[in-house]
Amino acid sequence: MAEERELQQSEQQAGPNGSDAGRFMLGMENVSVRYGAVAALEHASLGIREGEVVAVMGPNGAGKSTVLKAIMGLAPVAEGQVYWRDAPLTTATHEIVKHGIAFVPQGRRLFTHLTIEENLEMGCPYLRDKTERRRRMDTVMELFPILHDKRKDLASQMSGGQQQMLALGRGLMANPEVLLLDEPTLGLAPNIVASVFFNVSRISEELGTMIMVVEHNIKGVLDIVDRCYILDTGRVVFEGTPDDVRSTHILTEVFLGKVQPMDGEEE
Amino acid sequence: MRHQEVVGGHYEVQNPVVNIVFGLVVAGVVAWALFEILYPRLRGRFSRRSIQGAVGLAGILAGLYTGLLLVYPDNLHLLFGPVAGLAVGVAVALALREGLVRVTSSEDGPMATLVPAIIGLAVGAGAAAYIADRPESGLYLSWAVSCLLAGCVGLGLYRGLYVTLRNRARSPLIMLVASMGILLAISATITIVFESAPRPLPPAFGSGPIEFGGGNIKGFNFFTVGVSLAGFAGLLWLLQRTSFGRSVRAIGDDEDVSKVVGINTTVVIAIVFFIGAAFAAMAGILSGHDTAIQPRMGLLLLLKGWIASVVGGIGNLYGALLGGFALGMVEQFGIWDLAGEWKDVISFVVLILFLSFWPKGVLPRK
Amino acid sequence: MTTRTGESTEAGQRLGLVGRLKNGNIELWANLIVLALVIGFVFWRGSGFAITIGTVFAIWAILTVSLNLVVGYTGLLSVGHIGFFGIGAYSVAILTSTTDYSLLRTQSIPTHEWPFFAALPVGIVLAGAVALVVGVVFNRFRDDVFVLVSFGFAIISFNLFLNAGAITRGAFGIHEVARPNIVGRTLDGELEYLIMALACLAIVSLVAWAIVTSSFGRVLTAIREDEQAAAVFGYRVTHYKLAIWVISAMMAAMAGGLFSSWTSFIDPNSFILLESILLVSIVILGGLATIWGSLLGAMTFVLLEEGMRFLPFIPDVYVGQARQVALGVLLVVLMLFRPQGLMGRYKL
Amino acid sequence: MTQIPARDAERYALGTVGVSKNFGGVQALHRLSISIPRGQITCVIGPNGSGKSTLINILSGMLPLDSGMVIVDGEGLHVVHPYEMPDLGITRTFQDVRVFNQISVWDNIMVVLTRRKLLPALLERGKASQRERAEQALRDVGMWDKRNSLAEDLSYGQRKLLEMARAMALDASIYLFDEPFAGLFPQMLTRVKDIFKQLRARGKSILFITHNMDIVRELSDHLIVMDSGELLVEGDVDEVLARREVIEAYLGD
Repeated sequence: MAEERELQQSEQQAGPNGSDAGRFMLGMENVSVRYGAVAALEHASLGIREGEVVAVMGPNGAGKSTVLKAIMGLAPVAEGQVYWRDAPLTTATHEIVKHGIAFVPQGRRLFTHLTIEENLEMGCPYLRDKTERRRRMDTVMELFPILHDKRKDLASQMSGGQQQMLALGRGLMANPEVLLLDEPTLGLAPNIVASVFFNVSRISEELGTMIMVVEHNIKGVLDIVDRCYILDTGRVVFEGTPDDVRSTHILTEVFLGKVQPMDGEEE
Repeated sequence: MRHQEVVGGHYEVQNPVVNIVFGLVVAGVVAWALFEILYPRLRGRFSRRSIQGAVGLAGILAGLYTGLLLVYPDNLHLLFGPVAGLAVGVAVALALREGLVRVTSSEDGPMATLVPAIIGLAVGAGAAAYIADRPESGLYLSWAVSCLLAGCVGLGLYRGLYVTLRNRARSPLIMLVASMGILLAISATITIVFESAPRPLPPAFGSGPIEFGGGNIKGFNFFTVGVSLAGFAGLLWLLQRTSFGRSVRAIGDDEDVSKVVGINTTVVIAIVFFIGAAFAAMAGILSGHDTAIQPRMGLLLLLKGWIASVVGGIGNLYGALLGGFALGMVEQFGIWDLAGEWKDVISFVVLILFLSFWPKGVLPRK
Repeated sequence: MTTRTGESTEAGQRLGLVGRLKNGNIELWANLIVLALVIGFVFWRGSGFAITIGTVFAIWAILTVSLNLVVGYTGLLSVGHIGFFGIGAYSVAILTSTTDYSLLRTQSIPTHEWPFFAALPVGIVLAGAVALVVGVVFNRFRDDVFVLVSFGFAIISFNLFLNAGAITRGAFGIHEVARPNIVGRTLDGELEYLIMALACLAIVSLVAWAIVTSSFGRVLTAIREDEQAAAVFGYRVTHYKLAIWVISAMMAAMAGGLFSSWTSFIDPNSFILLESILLVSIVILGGLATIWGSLLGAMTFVLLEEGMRFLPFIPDVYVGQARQVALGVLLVVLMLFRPQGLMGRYKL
Repeated sequence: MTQIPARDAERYALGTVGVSKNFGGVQALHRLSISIPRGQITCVIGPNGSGKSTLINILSGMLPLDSGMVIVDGEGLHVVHPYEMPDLGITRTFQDVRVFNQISVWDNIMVVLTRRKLLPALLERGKASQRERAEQALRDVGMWDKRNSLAEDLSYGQRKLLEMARAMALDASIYLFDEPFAGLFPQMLTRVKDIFKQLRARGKSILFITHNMDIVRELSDHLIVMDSGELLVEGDVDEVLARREVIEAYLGD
């Protein structure tokens, strides 16, 4: 099993233009992020291909969220590079969304003193064309009718699940090619978690958006993704399809520690 | 040592150092603002260096023009008139274009640019001619110049100091102490340049008393109230209805996320600083016409504003209005029939009571 | 002793004075420059100048040391300290003034004609009592809100001095505040007064030094850094903050008493808000959480005014304002590059 | 609820009975009853937001509790003030490393050793016995060399060690550690593990939070698994980890 992991690792270290299954649209190569002395991400290379839904998983402090922050220019990237369509992505944070990369931050982080409609509009504040904005808003509201019903309410008055829909909708307002979701189910009740995952897969199917989702709820997310990465202490330790994950013990190993002593096996 | 004659007439202060400083500030602000606006749009076509050069040149010209305005305040209507006309023209043209685009829904049609441009040009020229004809309009133009200058100084402080401080500051106290430093320096500089004695501003319209309900009220006071309400309505409109206002509120809610969704937070905050400083200048001018101006008039007013916002609920615009109004009433009438000299004490006692027992204010943010 | 500390002292000695100056040791430079200026000014302007400057310095230094105990050691940026200064000054003035106001034909207050050394403790205790009440109210505030309410305290006390005419004679001020009297001998001479002021400064500095080097001082710094953590280790945080606040207020009142008997006339204009802001900026200039720094800051402040007199383009009338400009600019520069002040041990 | 084991003061050093805590409508802890065995290392695990840190904050008096009570040495307390903690023999570290930044390492330790009352503190200037204890605490974590530097100049791991030394200097009987192993380099990790073992050898009771399961297996004697503010499982480590609910809680369902 350890060999298998090695193999997966070496395969994905081929870089953004990795061989067989097509190249990464959005990817990072050899990226390290350090906060002072603490390394949040070390030599991580991963990415997302055309039309994919990708999950980034791992235990607390593994650097999952840092992956997304590094892409959005919110984390101090010490080395390595983020790529978007073969070109390095180096623009300022507020410009990145114009490239078609939208970010839905952890904990929703809505503008709580703005109405739902205004929150959606803030998904594309740079857009001058009002008809286009209207059109996008209609698309989002079609996807989440509840937002239309409550559009004059303040964002803070909604329930957690609705807030998550609004956060997704705000991201979609940028008409993104890639949607980055940071822990979309965090702090939500179990029955709402399922609907969030359902919404994510709907976005992927109906709008054809590429999605990279960072998630701690592994069982739920495995059902909706095409591929997943597992991080541990800042390193990518596994890459593969959900079936690969289910067929190995990688999860219990990373999350619950080694169930049986495997020291001999590793050496 | 220093007499009225030395510093010039009663109203016009001619100090080359002051003029140069204001000119420099304006030059810097114009250059920075132009750069922020033009660089992302032009960087495909021109090199960074040439954009910087052009922008720098524009800044220098703006600074020189400001200096010229300040050196010849008597001819303000001649010097400032064309610019005011130009501004009116551009505003008219933009507004018309917006309307035409909406009607014809074709953005780049020649009609949508040409018609508004011609109309705007005509209106602007008319405005310029109208102003240039009337020397007495110099006073009101000087209001505009003062507000613009104050805005530029505010913007310069933001760009030159606050941006740097914000990146380094580890606590809000650093900003506060730096503000105190600026306050000390500016109020003392004003004292040196303009002397510390209160001086009245020249009479504006409606300075004469009007009989109203048995008491004498200056007509100008009505104007002041009107301007305040108009300013408040304008702010409200800006914050609630425009895309810029939504950006401002979004930044107030969550600055990091605002960046992520694509708001250029630096520029938006800079504009807020500009507007804030210009508004403060207008308030100073109005109260100066009412009573008199003096170097230290600002601090207490500022603190009162702070109290009003605490009483009303921090971060709530309606709350600030309500708080300001309530505070004014309490101060003026004195709830316990106290004499007027205790009004500052009343304000601050109210503040401490509110902070102790009702820290969210009357209208808390939801 | 481990080798590590041994090495560092050795390296310091090897560098020597010049080496350390070249290394950009701001604290040393500041000390040297200010002390050199003191000596230079004294030689230039003569001993009379030194006596006046020294007295002004002593009074300001007591104030800055007392304020530093609050700002530097508890991290509460109080802009209201001038109020306690005023309470001390007015107590001494009211209790010792000997003027017969009936001749002045202005608002009059009863004269008590107490001796200075009886009035001063009353002022100190009164300031302590006021500080206790104010402190209980203010204890819940921190950071910028504390600054705001302390502004409030400064303004309220100024208004009291100005408007409570029956006690303070309002804007007329109080004349003929008595000089101190030691065993039948009145300290009329400037030199005698300077010696007394310096003695007071020495007492205050010693007390402050004893406080900050005791366990109490250490706990204060811990509270400044993290109130909750200090509480978890068993300290009643509010009591500690209140105690140092009261002590500091009493010291400020002492400075006030000295001030009013030295000038022999006080009016509310000495206790305006701007003075309070000046005071805070001197404390920060000298350095937070260091007593020597506060002395240095007060000395710099006093010398700045004299220094400004030598700048040819500033008229004499505006020297005070010019000093304010310099102080303001210095403050901004310090906040940018050295938020602990010249000699400070605590960065805001 | 069958019984309240925490009342058994002989076996259990610390416990909670039916403790609930609300944060503006969000139920952080819900009728939580746990008990922490004396002289053992107890570990709390659970997914993000399951209320682990809230538990420690309540046990150390930093948060007032809505209902229920905390039991220290068999004595039930409804209101716990943070400043009473040393008297109760409880001390803690923080998840976000809260050392006293702008004072020296030495003073950081000395702060917890000196007298608590105002007047004695004013007159006290550091006794030899206190200095010895401070030195001992610093030597225990290997920070003696750093005693003169400011706490804010230390690396993250060193500050964590300092925080731990500060807690140890107090010589409490119950130690609460909030994520002591997060963000540490391997050699630091070993050092902290050694400290844990040392404390256990001295008969202290320890409660700590971690996400690292290897450490759980290696160190802890007793395991508490929490999920959404409630107790999921409590008991012996191997026993608990073998149960399905634990894995479900971690991986979602």
